[in-house]
Amino acid sequence: MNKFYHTLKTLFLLGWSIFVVFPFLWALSTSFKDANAITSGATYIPWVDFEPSTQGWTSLFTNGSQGINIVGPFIDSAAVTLIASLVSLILGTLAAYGLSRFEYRLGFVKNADITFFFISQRIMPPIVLAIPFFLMLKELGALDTIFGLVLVYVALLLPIAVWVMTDFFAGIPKELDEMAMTDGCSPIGAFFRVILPNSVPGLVVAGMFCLIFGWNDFFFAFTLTFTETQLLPVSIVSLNSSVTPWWSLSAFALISVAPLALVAIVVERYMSRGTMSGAIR
Amino acid sequence: MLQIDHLTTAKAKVSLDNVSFLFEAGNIYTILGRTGAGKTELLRALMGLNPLINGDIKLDKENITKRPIRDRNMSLVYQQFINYPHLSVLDNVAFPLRRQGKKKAQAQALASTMLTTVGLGDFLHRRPSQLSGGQQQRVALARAMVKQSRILMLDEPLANLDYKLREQLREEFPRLVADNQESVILYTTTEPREAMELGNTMIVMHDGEIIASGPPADLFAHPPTKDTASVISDPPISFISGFVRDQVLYFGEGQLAPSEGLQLPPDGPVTIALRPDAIEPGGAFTAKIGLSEFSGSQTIIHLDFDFGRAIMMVEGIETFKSGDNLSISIQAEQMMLFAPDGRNITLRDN
Amino acid sequence: MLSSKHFFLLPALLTLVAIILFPLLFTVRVSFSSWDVFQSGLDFIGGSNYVRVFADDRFWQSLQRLSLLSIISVSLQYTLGFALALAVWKQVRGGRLLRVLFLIPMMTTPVVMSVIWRTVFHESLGPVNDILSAFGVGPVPWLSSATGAFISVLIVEVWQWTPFMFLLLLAGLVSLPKEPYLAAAIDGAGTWRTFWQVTFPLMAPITIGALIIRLIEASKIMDTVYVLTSGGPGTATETSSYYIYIRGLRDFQIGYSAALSLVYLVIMIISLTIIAKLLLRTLVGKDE
Amino acid sequence: MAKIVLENLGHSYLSNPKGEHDFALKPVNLTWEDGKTYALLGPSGCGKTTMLNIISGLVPPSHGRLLFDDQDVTSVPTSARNIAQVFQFPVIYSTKTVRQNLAFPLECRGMTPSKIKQRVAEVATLLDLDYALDMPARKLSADQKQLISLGRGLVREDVSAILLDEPLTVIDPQMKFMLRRKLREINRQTGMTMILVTHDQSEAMSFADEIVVMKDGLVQQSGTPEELFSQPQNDFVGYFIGSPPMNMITLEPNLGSLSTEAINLTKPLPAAMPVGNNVSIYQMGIRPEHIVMVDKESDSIGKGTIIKIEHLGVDGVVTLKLPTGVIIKAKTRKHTEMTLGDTFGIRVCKKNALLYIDGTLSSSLN
Repeated sequence: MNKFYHTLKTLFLLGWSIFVVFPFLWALSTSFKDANAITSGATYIPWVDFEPSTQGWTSLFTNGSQGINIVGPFIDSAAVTLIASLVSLILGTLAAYGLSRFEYRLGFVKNADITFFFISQRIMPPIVLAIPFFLMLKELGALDTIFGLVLVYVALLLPIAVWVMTDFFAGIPKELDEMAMTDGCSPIGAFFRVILPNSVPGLVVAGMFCLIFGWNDFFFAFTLTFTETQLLPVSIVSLNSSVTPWWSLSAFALISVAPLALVAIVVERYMSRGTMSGAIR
Repeated sequence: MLQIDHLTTAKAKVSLDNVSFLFEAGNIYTILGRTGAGKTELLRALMGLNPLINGDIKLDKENITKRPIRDRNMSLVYQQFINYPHLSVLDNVAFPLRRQGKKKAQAQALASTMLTTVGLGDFLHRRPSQLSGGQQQRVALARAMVKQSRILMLDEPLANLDYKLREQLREEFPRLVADNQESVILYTTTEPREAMELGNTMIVMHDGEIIASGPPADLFAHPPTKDTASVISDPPISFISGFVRDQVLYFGEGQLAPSEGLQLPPDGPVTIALRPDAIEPGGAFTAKIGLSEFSGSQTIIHLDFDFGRAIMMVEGIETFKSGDNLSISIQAEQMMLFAPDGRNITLRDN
Repeated sequence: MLSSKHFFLLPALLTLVAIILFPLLFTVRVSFSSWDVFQSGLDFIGGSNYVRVFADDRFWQSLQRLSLLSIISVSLQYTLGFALALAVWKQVRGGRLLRVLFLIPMMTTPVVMSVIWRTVFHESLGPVNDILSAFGVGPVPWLSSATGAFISVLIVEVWQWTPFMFLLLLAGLVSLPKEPYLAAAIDGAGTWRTFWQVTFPLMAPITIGALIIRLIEASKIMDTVYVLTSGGPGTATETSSYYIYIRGLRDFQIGYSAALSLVYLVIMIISLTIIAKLLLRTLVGKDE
Repeated sequence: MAKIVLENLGHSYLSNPKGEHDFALKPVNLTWEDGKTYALLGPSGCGKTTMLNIISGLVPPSHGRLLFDDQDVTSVPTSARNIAQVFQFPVIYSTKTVRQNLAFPLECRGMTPSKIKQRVAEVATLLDLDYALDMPARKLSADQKQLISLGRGLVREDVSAILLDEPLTVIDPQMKFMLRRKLREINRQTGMTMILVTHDQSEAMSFADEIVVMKDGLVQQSGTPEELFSQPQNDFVGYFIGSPPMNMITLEPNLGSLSTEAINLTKPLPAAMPVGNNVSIYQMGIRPEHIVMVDKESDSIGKGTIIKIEHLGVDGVVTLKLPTGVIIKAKTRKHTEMTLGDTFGIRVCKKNALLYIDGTLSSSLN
């Protein structure tokens, strides 16, 4: 019985690992193919199945008709994601702390309703906001700029930061802030001097989630930017719809996905230590 | 010096109900009460952590009811060992001094002296998480005392410690606060022995109210009400219902005439309270032994009477078999009587 | 006191309101206009857009399709994610590596991966049909048949988001207390009983949270569909968001798409609230 | 039900222990009889929890054997050991009713429904839980939940012992007394062996037929409460058992005997120890309960002045300063009649003054 379970488990883990890795391996293999190798049907192993070519990779750093320069979109993507994540994290952390420690009341609206308001922004389908955002940014002259996208992404990421941090602060004993206040801190001082230094695990998890969801957004980048500012997901899709150079697509995809694999390592560490238990509930 | 008038907090599972008291500087007040009696709520209300719906707090005649927490000149030690996890032991204790505006070097010097006093001189640069529970609570105590605030509050500070550590800290506590003349110390506990051992004045709380206060020995000898008697007795006091008719006290099949040790009230129902020292082996009453257990050099015997249950304590370690019958006597001079409304109506000749 | 508590909340609240409120109110206003390619600007045509929504079969079909897709994919993600979390919960050889590996898909950009998946599912040049043919199956019309396209979208969704479930559930598992398990062992409960009587009840709050979050995110599915199938073949994989996108940004029927958006939003909020309540009642036994 | 034997049982969390210090539990031989109550007592980190985990099967010991009724169970898994355990925090199956909780261990063992019903009814009556049988278990108070945990052990007829891991920690102080009595009564009625882990000496003293006192992974003494109280084998047991702890008065070796200026009570110097041996410390241990305070004029072995009186209710603890500066404590019920500064004579029955050499009871000389 035990042996049976064990075998089943091993097979399951093995199968799932293959499933997870498969598209990456396929992309890696494809990125070294040329037009001949691709049109002759599915092949897998370079040198054995096909003659490898580096044109997929070189094209990413070449301008003009022969290539699609990836450097610009990469920098734009990174800038938008980092700035928006940072702003969301700061604002979200403050709000989450307020919601977990003070009582707010505005007519019938109480803390739980405000928290729900923040988190419910995730329910809003992007399409509901796309057209008004378009018009609003146009009014502000922020269409097709990093600033405009940051503004929109903050609205997208703030709920995530509030969600993770509210749960995290709920796990920090109230007595800690009270103690800081009895020791002579103002409520704001208590937050900065005592709570914040003890919130690193929560901040890391919230920050990681912001990065993931920011980096991976496509829709707003797609509707609100055109030529001046271009993010990675949008440029790959525009590549997709044209002549379909599979080798460039694959290399492009791998590069765009790589930075966040590092995030996975950080997230795993916090998850295994159990420090995420407070951050996620 | 610290005067509280009619403190009342919003109705909750545990809330304060019209609590008034005058605390004098240089005294240690132990606040005794069961879980949920309102002890913690009182301390938190004084600190400004729990909002009041009524009442005033005056410190040196000055009304501080609305003053922000940080300006109240009070400190509080929690039941859980709470320290700043991100700071070293030394910085933990220096923290309140730094907030008072002291220079870093001066704050650390004062903190280090205080830590030596509480016996942690060798642990200045550890993190609180690297200390044992008892040591963590010493850090919290040092942090509270180093400020030299007017009011020092300790909320069941020993409740989460091992038995022997508790005993040791209880023993040290008077020394730690020995040179305190200017401040009021409030110490809450659920254990009658601790309250009696540490306080010059004992305050008994029950259901969000102060129901008695006074020197511990007096309160123990003459509890004003049945609730007080019940809260301050450990091992538990036993209550038996009876009645008085024609100057004879009846309970179950027993009866008792007035004596020098105990006068009887006029006719009517009474509650008889028996502490372990009111029952002695050998005598006219018969009881069944429910269980016997040791406590130090004494044996505690749980007795089942036809009129109720009671506990007897016998010096020395002796084995009593459960189920056996035992003849005992009830000492009238140790017995207490309470009226149906809970008032103590014990009257003795002396 | 007053000022400091507002110091914490107001910046975020005002920012969000400022960013969200205008678009939302604007959408409400536009939904009562006939703004389209021919008539741009805000006129007022009453509720006729809404009347049109209720007669729009394509919209309701897309909503049905969306419900089916989200419920199936989230159930699969939950089951597989829980199974994976349980499998690597206790010490396994190479556990660290497996955990990182299992997390990676959720870190990747859905549209980018969809581009890759499109090549994977390619009927003549993709590896899936190539491998299947080795077993004598196929060729399967992955992206060109209605069922095939639906299943493809499902597979990609499961690949992408099972890690999210895995993450939440494993984080929950590692923080569980040990005593209940020892108690269950002492009571003589086997693996199966221990799971249903100890693990599952302890994980109920996390389960609810994870399911709701995933349902919310899944209901917005659009990127994957856009790249993988463009809603096709025909309307076989067209989800609500995608349909609204077509009406709004492709056909430029701004007024009508605004009405569609709002109807959709209200339906989403109501149904997610009901689902959350139901889950709470069945899994935690909360009465309120 | 079974006799439990710990045969040279020890445990080190290191794979290759170098010396004494590497052992969380230093090897020990103990025999626990069927049907009695035992307590494992000591400060935190003393190894009592390790010992309990070895008995429950959570930790496989690195050294020695564990026998239940002469059967080696050292490598038998928890589920096959026939033990029951109550934890510090109540463990219940939250989705089940009280009845289903109590029935669960029997269901796992495939017992017939009628038999289960009968056992559950019996145990519920024993625990006074009849009225709550159909309530969801999670709605009960902490002490009732602890009774359910206990009940899951009691329903089984094959249980060798019930392990209680500080089960009274989360119980309200006023309920502790009642629950402790209940545990004793159940032991009496069922004859089930119970093993309690605790740091509270008064809890151990009142609960157990026999107490194992531990410190730093080493069993200091094992015996009845009376033995531990009247014959503590070393100064730690003298300190740990009893409150306040045993008074330890240092003795000076001179002229063939041990004495102190403080108290006129001499002990013969052990023959093996030469006079002037500075290495050994000689101490006299006297329980505060054994110090009798008499009128200062009457016959006594010493005099002391009261420097502190602690009211503990019925009893009181009086701190006395002897002329030499030595401070001792005495427990009395007459504390209410005493005042600070009073001087009293001290009497101690000879058998209650114990000699300790380097912290160990010197039995031959007492």
